Order: sequence, then structure tokens, then C-alpha cells
Amino acid sequence: MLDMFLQTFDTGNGFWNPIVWIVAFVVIFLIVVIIRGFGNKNYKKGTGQTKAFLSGNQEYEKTQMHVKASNLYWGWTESMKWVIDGLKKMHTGNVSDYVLWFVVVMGILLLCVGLI
Amino acid sequence: MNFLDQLLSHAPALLVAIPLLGAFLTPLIGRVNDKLRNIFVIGILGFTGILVILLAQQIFASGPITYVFGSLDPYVGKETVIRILFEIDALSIFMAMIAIVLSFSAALYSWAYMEKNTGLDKYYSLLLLLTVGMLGMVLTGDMFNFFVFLEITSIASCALIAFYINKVKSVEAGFKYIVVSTIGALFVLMAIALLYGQYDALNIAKLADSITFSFVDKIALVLLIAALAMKGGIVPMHMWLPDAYSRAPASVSLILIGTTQAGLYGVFRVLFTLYGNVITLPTISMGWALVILGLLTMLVGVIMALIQIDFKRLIAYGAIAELGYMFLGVGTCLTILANPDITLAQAPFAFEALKGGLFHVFNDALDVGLLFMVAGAVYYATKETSLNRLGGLARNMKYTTIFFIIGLLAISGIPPMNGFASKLLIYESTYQLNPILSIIAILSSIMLLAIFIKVFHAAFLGPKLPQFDTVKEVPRSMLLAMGFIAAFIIIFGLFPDLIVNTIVDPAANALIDNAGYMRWLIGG
Amino acid sequence: MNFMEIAQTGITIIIGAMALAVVGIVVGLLYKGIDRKIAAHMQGRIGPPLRQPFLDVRKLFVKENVIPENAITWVFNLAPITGLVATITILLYLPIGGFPALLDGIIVAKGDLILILYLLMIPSLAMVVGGFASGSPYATIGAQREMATMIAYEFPLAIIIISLSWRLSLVQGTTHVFSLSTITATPLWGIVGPLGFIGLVILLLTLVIVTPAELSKIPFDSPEAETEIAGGLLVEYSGRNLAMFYLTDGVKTLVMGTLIVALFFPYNLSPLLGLESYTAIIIDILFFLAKLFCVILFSVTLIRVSIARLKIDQIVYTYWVPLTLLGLVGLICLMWDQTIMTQFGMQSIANMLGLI
Amino acid sequence: MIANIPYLAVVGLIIIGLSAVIFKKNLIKIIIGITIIQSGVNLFLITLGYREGSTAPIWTSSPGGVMAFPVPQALTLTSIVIGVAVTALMLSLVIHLYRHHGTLDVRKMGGDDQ
Repeated sequence: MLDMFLQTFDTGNGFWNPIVWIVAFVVIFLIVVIIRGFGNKNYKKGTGQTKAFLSGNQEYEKTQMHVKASNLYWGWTESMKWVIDGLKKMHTGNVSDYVLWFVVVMGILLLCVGLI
Repeated sequence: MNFLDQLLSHAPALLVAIPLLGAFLTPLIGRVNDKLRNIFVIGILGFTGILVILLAQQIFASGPITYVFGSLDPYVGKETVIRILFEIDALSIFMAMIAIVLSFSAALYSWAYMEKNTGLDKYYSLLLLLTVGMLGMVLTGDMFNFFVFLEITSIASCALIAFYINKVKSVEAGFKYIVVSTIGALFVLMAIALLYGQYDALNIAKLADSITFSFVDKIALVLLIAALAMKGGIVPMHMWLPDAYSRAPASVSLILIGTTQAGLYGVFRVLFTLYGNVITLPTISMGWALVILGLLTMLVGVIMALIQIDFKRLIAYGAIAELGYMFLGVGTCLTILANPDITLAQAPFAFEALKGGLFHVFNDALDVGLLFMVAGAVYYATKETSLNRLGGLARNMKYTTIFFIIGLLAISGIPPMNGFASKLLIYESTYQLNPILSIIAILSSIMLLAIFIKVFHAAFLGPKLPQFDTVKEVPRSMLLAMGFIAAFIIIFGLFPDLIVNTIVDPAANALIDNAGYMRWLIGG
Repeated sequence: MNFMEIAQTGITIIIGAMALAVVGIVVGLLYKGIDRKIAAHMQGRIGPPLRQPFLDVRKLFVKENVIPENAITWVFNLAPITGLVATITILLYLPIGGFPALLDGIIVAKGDLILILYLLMIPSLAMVVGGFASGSPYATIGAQREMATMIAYEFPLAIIIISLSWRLSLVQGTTHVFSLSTITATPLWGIVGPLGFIGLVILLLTLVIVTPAELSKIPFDSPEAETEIAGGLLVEYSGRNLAMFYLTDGVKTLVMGTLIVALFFPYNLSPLLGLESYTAIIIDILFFLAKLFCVILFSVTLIRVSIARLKIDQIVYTYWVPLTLLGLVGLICLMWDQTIMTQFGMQSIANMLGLI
Repeated sequence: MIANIPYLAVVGLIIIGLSAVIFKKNLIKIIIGITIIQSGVNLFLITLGYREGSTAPIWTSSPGGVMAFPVPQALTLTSIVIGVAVTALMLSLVIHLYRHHGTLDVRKMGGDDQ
């Protein structure tokens, strides 16, 4: 019975045993927490120490300190702009186009089964 | 024969009958008391769930069940098979489990989530009807029945998507959904009529037995695959999906995952079972078509998800990307099956890929479902879905944050969550068909991670925002529903071998075992 | 498997994990010291002593552990620990010192390359989450850059791993081609033909260029970019939390080095010299450390000294276009090696030229 | 040849309906397009079950002679019923859209955001 739960997951080309990993993870976690425990725990709460670092500038309002979702991954969107723009153009939000795509796929599949 | 056996022998019919009856009783009970109605709905779904589990046990132990309505024998006379029958094999019950887990947690979640809305009697009725539709689609052994249940699903889910009828975007999404799914369903009906005209049968097994892959069959195949893939949200026919998922109430989005997967089930059933005897005949293997559609689905899904700023819309695109994995896994198996030069035994990876694809169906339902519930919880607490205006919620909503982290790790396939196990199966099998397939699959999984990390930052991390100072943790029923799904995720992640051997392996075997499906027809 | 066996395995895992944690941290820091020393010499400086990383960690442990007011405390504290722990667990699956991986030899439970690929993401993920959780704009910018870099370099990395395993799956009689024990037991260099050899060299080159990004070293360290965003995702970290990240960096260098060694140079000296027992082990470990040194020298030290930092969109472009193409060329070489070279191999070329 | 006319009509109806759905910008016309497709499919089902000179199979005691096969007719009936429900649902949604936008032209409604 216990065996069934401990069995290694074998994909035919590789292995994965979650239980072993979890055990190792927990053990190492404990060791690391102990090592970390040697460190200094203290800091001065509520002083300038805990303010966000902005190269010495005054901190902005909280809402402005939060980087918004649409600003993330700039580097990626910048270098993949052409793909994204093309895809955005594809998503018109018009139901007629949705049906048109359906017809297009039907055409392609007809090609696959060898009718056209 | 005691009561339990009696119950079990009619379980296939009861699975559909009980929620159907419940759907029409719900408004009546709703007149008495709101709480009673909620308990009634959850009870109905719970009971159906128990029946599914009992039936599943029986099927995994002793093979597929054929349940004929109104008779014991599917035949009328010697030849004709016109009786309606449910043909339940391991794959059907596997899909039924997914459907029932999703609807049960949706009902649980709705208790608090929908509490402040009016028209809840209708809401719960439709929710049960939607469950009926999904269960019927996966259990039925009859093509026309399949169409009817497909239409039940479309109508019920359309009404649920447009539940916030005063919000114009919801109505718009509902309209798009009904147009797309009606056209899809009509083409399915057309294909059924084509098959019926040729073979004088509506029964899947009977049709599968007599199919010859004539000119008309080819047209029917294309119509069925295209229409059902559209229901399943496969790129490039996926555009209705983000609209519908993001505008529906979160609890409805949760069940919609089930309906899209029922569409995928249709695709698999048609390709493997209905056209199972003529699988090698198409000029270009349909398996390659599935694989390429799957790759497209993954890539378009992740790229579009990465640039979304609406919480639920982003998850919807993530869900699309996940659908690609299933198509990839199942398509890989189909290419091998369709290749007359290679048998399945010579290419063991094909079966592994099929298992991976099917396992991923379940995992995707759980992961995406959990994320939708988290999105709903965030909306419930803050009345905000735009990621550009959220932030810092981890302080106030600790449990929701933890559930989100679980969902995030699971959907991007970080060990030791369930997503990793199924993705591992897919990566380590599809590469043998072509290395590029695995490479793109790995890439999209990493992009999924990036997508949800972005959400994590935008919604949960960051400084304490003044407008969310008073935000409180969501009510217990929602946490309970999230915990229910999260428990599944963790169990599936920790014991992948057990799960694959007990439920996924029989389902995969059932899908490729055509003779088993037609057992009652060809003798036995 | 009875209870005794399970207990035995459990104890093995626990002891092994403890040993690896210590070894990983010490060796990782040692190589960090070596790296700094060599880099300094290349730039005409004397450089810090070899034990400087140890001193750094000790110093960080003494410093105050500031948790900024904008941070989500539990995420902020948990991220560095998780990163370090996940990195150390990778060592369990890698063949260190020429021996089979810890989990390979003793019990049936093994991990494979895909698992290592995913586990390698966790430390970066921890840094990203930690950066985001600091609630500082600098840290956020750094974290999202790290994530973009991760998307970028995983593409070529996936190509390398899948190509190697795919080629290995064509070799007769191999099972479990993703497991490291199979990979180290059948080095591909001897199996492939000339075109495949070129393909392997290309893949190795790609992996060497992926490594600095994996370790966020110059030229791919725009997530940290001290000069522009003041340390990026680490800007709010201090004291023991920063020390955790420092250790993670050391262990991760060791992991990446070991991975390259295991994938491409899994040879041992002892069979060649005909050594046995203890001498063999010692020689193998020394040889392994030497190999590791070479790999780190080329993939980390040389690159970081000689190239300037790239912009984030340049990083994405570098990995998604030139390096992906390079990886694909490597893959195609391996594929053609199978089809073309069997027909037009050395033998047949020699035939055509009339040499035979 | 004459027996094929219904089938040609089916194909014609479906193509007309599809083109209405794809090219018309008015929501009501899109719905009309869908109902045309529906009629096409229903016509196809009916044609399949048609037999010249047969009687409808609604007798308790059969008078003899050729009977039409009831199954396609039952299918058609079901399909019509479903069609009515779907059309009603679509029209009610369009009413809501019209109330909000004051137009039925999709171009003036503005699509959903990306």
C-alpha cells in the first residue's frame, strides 16, 4: 500500500520522484534556516532604514511606487513587437471574424484529409 | 440485489437525471429559503459526484458499460440500432470526474461569491443544467444525443456568461459565444446528418464499425473536428474564449473550462473512436494537424497572455495555451497510430504522449480553475480586475495569496506540482516525433511562469495601496472551494505515479481500444 | 519495499542532503573566490584573497537584516531561503566528482534533465519574487528584467537539452535518455559522425553562452545592473537575506559547471590510468574539480571580463534570434548526421575520392 | 437530377447563411444568417428521410404501404426546438445590446479590448 505512494514516476525516458525531492528539500531547508539563524536578526523599525531606496530621492506616493502590470517585460515586448502587433491585429473582437477563422480552418482541414 | 447495486446499475442514467431534476426543483426550493437552495444544489452535485466515483470504480475494474434507455438490448430487431444509449468507458468517466469536480467547487464557491446578486434561482438552475450538458456530452454513445447535450451546454453557458446583464461587455461576450457555438453545433449536426444518411445509424459504435472513409465521411470528419475544436478554443478559433471567460462571473468561468474540455473530448472521440477504423486513410495525418494546431495554440496563447492587463482575460489566454499541450500530446499519439508502418508497440512514446495529454486535461482544469477562483476572490474583495490598478493584496488576503502561489506553480509546471508531472510526460515523449515540439512546449511553459509572475507582482506584491486598506479576506465558502481544488493539485503533484496508473492509464487505453468500445456490437 | 528499506533510503537522503548542503556551499564559495582572483588578474589588479567570499558572507551575517516597509514580509524573507534550498537540491541529481549522482546510486528514485531544467528556474524565480516583494521601483525593474532574461535564455537551453537527449535516444539500447546516468555513461562525442561532432561543438558553445545569463553575470546582468538601477532586484536586500542570495549564486555556479561537465565531459581519469579504490576516487575528484575550473573559467570569468553589459532588449534578441538559430543549427547538424552522413559519411567520401 | 435539387438547396442555404454571418454588420442580420444555416441543416435532415409517396409514420395500426422513416423527422423536430430557443436567446441579448449602444451596427459598438 505504502509502495504505491512512494513509486517513482517513470515516463519511459526519465524519472521524477516528488517524495524524495520533498524530503531532501525539507532537510536542506532546515539546515539553511539554521545557518541563517546565525545572522543578525535586528534592524531599526520605522526609521529611514526601512524606506525604499530611490537613490536619495524623496519617496513618491504609494500608488506611484507600484510598477504597473503594463510596464513589465518591456525588453521582451520591445524585441517581439512585430509578433505582438500582428497578433493584436488578428484579435478584432468581431464575431464575424471568429466565424471567418472557423471557415478558414475547415478549409485547411479539408486539405489535410485530401479533398481539395 | 440491494439498494446500492440497484442504484449503481442505473447510475449512468441517474448521473444525468439527478442534476436535471435538481435544475428544475431549484427555483421551487429557492422560494422557500436561499440557504436551503444552496445546500440543495451542493447536495445534488455532491451526490452526483459520489455516483461518478462509484461508477468509475466499477468501470476501472471491469471495463466499459453500455446503458440502454428503455430496454436491456440496444438492438431493435436484428440489425437496427436506434435506441439511445450511454456508452461509458474509462475516458468518459475520466472526463465526467473533471466536470463534476469543477461544478461542485463552482457551486461551493458561488455560495458567497454570488450572494449579493439577484436572480440566483435561475443562476443555480442554469449551473445544474450546464453540468447536465457536460456530463451528457461525455457519457453518451449516440451522435445525435451528443448534439443535443452540446446545445444544452451552449445555451446554459451563454445565459450564464451574460449573467451580469446590466454590463454591456458581458452581454456582448454572451452574444459572441452563442453565435460561435450555435454555428459550431449546426455544423456538428450537419456532419451527423451526413453520417446518418450514409450508414443509417446514429450510434457511435455502429458508425465506427461501418465507416469507410468515403467522400462524404471526409466532409463529415472535417466539419466535426473544426466545430468541436472551436468549442474547445483551439487557435485560431479561440477568440470567443477570452471574451467569454473574462466577462462571466468567476464561478461560471470555472465551469466553462469543463465545457471547453468536453469539446476537446468530442475531438478525441471522433478521431480515435468514430474514425478509429480508418485512422490511416487521410492524406496528411490528422495527428499532424492536431500537433500543429496545438503548437499554434500554445504560442499564441502565451504571447497574448503576456500582454494582457485584465486579470481574468490573462488567465483565459493562459488557459488557451494549456489547451495546446493536450492537443500536442494526443496529436503525437495519433500520428503514430495513423502511420501504417509503425505499430504502437514499436513507438512506446506515443502512448506516453497520449497519457500526458489526457493527464494534462485534468491538471489544466484544476490549475486554471484555481486561478479563476483567485481572480474571482480578488474581484470580490476589491471590485477591480485591471492589473494596472491592483497591488499589495498579499498583506490583506494571505490565504488567497497562498492559493494563487499554488496555482501559479502548478500551471507553469514547477515541481512538485501536478502540472510538472503531465508536462514531463509530454516533453519526454513528443521529442521523439520531432525535437522542436518539446522545445516549444518547454518554452511556452516558461512563458506561462512569466505571465503569472507578472500577475503575482501586479495584484499581490508591492507597497500598501491606500485604496485597498480596508480589503478583507474573502468568506469561508470561497476559501473552502479554493482549498478543495488546491488539495487536488497537491495530491496529484505528490503522487503522480499513483494517479496516472489508476485513472489516466485506463482512460488512455480506452481511447485507443476501439474494439473495447464496440464490444457489444461485434459480439459479446 | 518494506519499512526497513524505506527507513534506510530516508536516512540516506537525509545524510546525503546534509553533506551536499555543506559541500555545495563551501565549493561554490571557493570557486567564486577563484573567479574573482582570475578576473582581477585579467584586469591588471591584484584582486581579493581566495577566502574573500567566506569573509563576505561572515560580514553579511553581522549586518542588520532590514525589511523595508513596502515589502511583503513573509514573501520577502522566504524567497532567498527557497532559492538557496532549491539550488542545493539540484546537486542531488548531478554526478559530482565523477561519481553517479547521489540519488542514482543508492535508490531507484532519480531525477532527469527536465527536472534539473525546472529546478534551475527556481533560484531565479526566487530572486524575481524577492525583487517584486521588496516593493521598490528599482527592485521591480530588476526583477522583471530577470524574468525577461529567463524567458530569453530558456529557449536555447531547451534546444540544447532536447537535442542531446534526442540524439541519445537514437543510440541502440539506451533507455531513459533524460536521466543523467545514461548521459554520462554514453558520451555522445564518440558516437556521432563528423557532422554530428560539429553539431555538438555548436551546442556546447551555445550552452557556454547561456551560462552567464543563468547566473546573471556580465554581460547578461541587466537585472542587477549596479550602475543604472543600483543592484536591481537585490537593492532592498541586506544582512542575512542578502547572504542567502550570495550563497545561492555560489552554489548555482557550481551547479551550472557540473551540468556542463556532466553533459559534455563525463570522462574520468581513473579508468585511463588503471587506478582503483581510494586513489581512483581522489584522482577523479581532482580531475572533476579541474574540469569544473576550466568550464567556469571559460563560461563565466572570460566572458564577464571581456564583454560589456547588454541592454535588456538586446539580451532577449541575442538569445531568441542568433543563439536560438545557433542551437537549431546544432540540432540540424545532429539530425543530418543521422541521415546524410550514413550515406555520405567519411567512408563514402573516401570512396568517391578514390582513396580506398 | 431532380432528386438532387434539395441537396443543392441545402448547400446554397448554408453558404448564404455563412456569408451573412461573416459579411453582414447588423446583428439582426447575423441572427438571420444563423437561422438560414439552421434551415439548411433541417432541410437536409428532412430530405434524407423523404420517400416518394410514403405516409407519415403516425398510425397506431398501420394501413400498409410505404412509410417514411420517423427518425430523421424526430431529429429535425428536436433541432427546430433547439433552434427556437437559441434564436430567442440571441434576440434577447441583442435587445440588451441595442438598449445600451442605440445601434445594431457592430462597427459602432467597438470590439472587446485585446
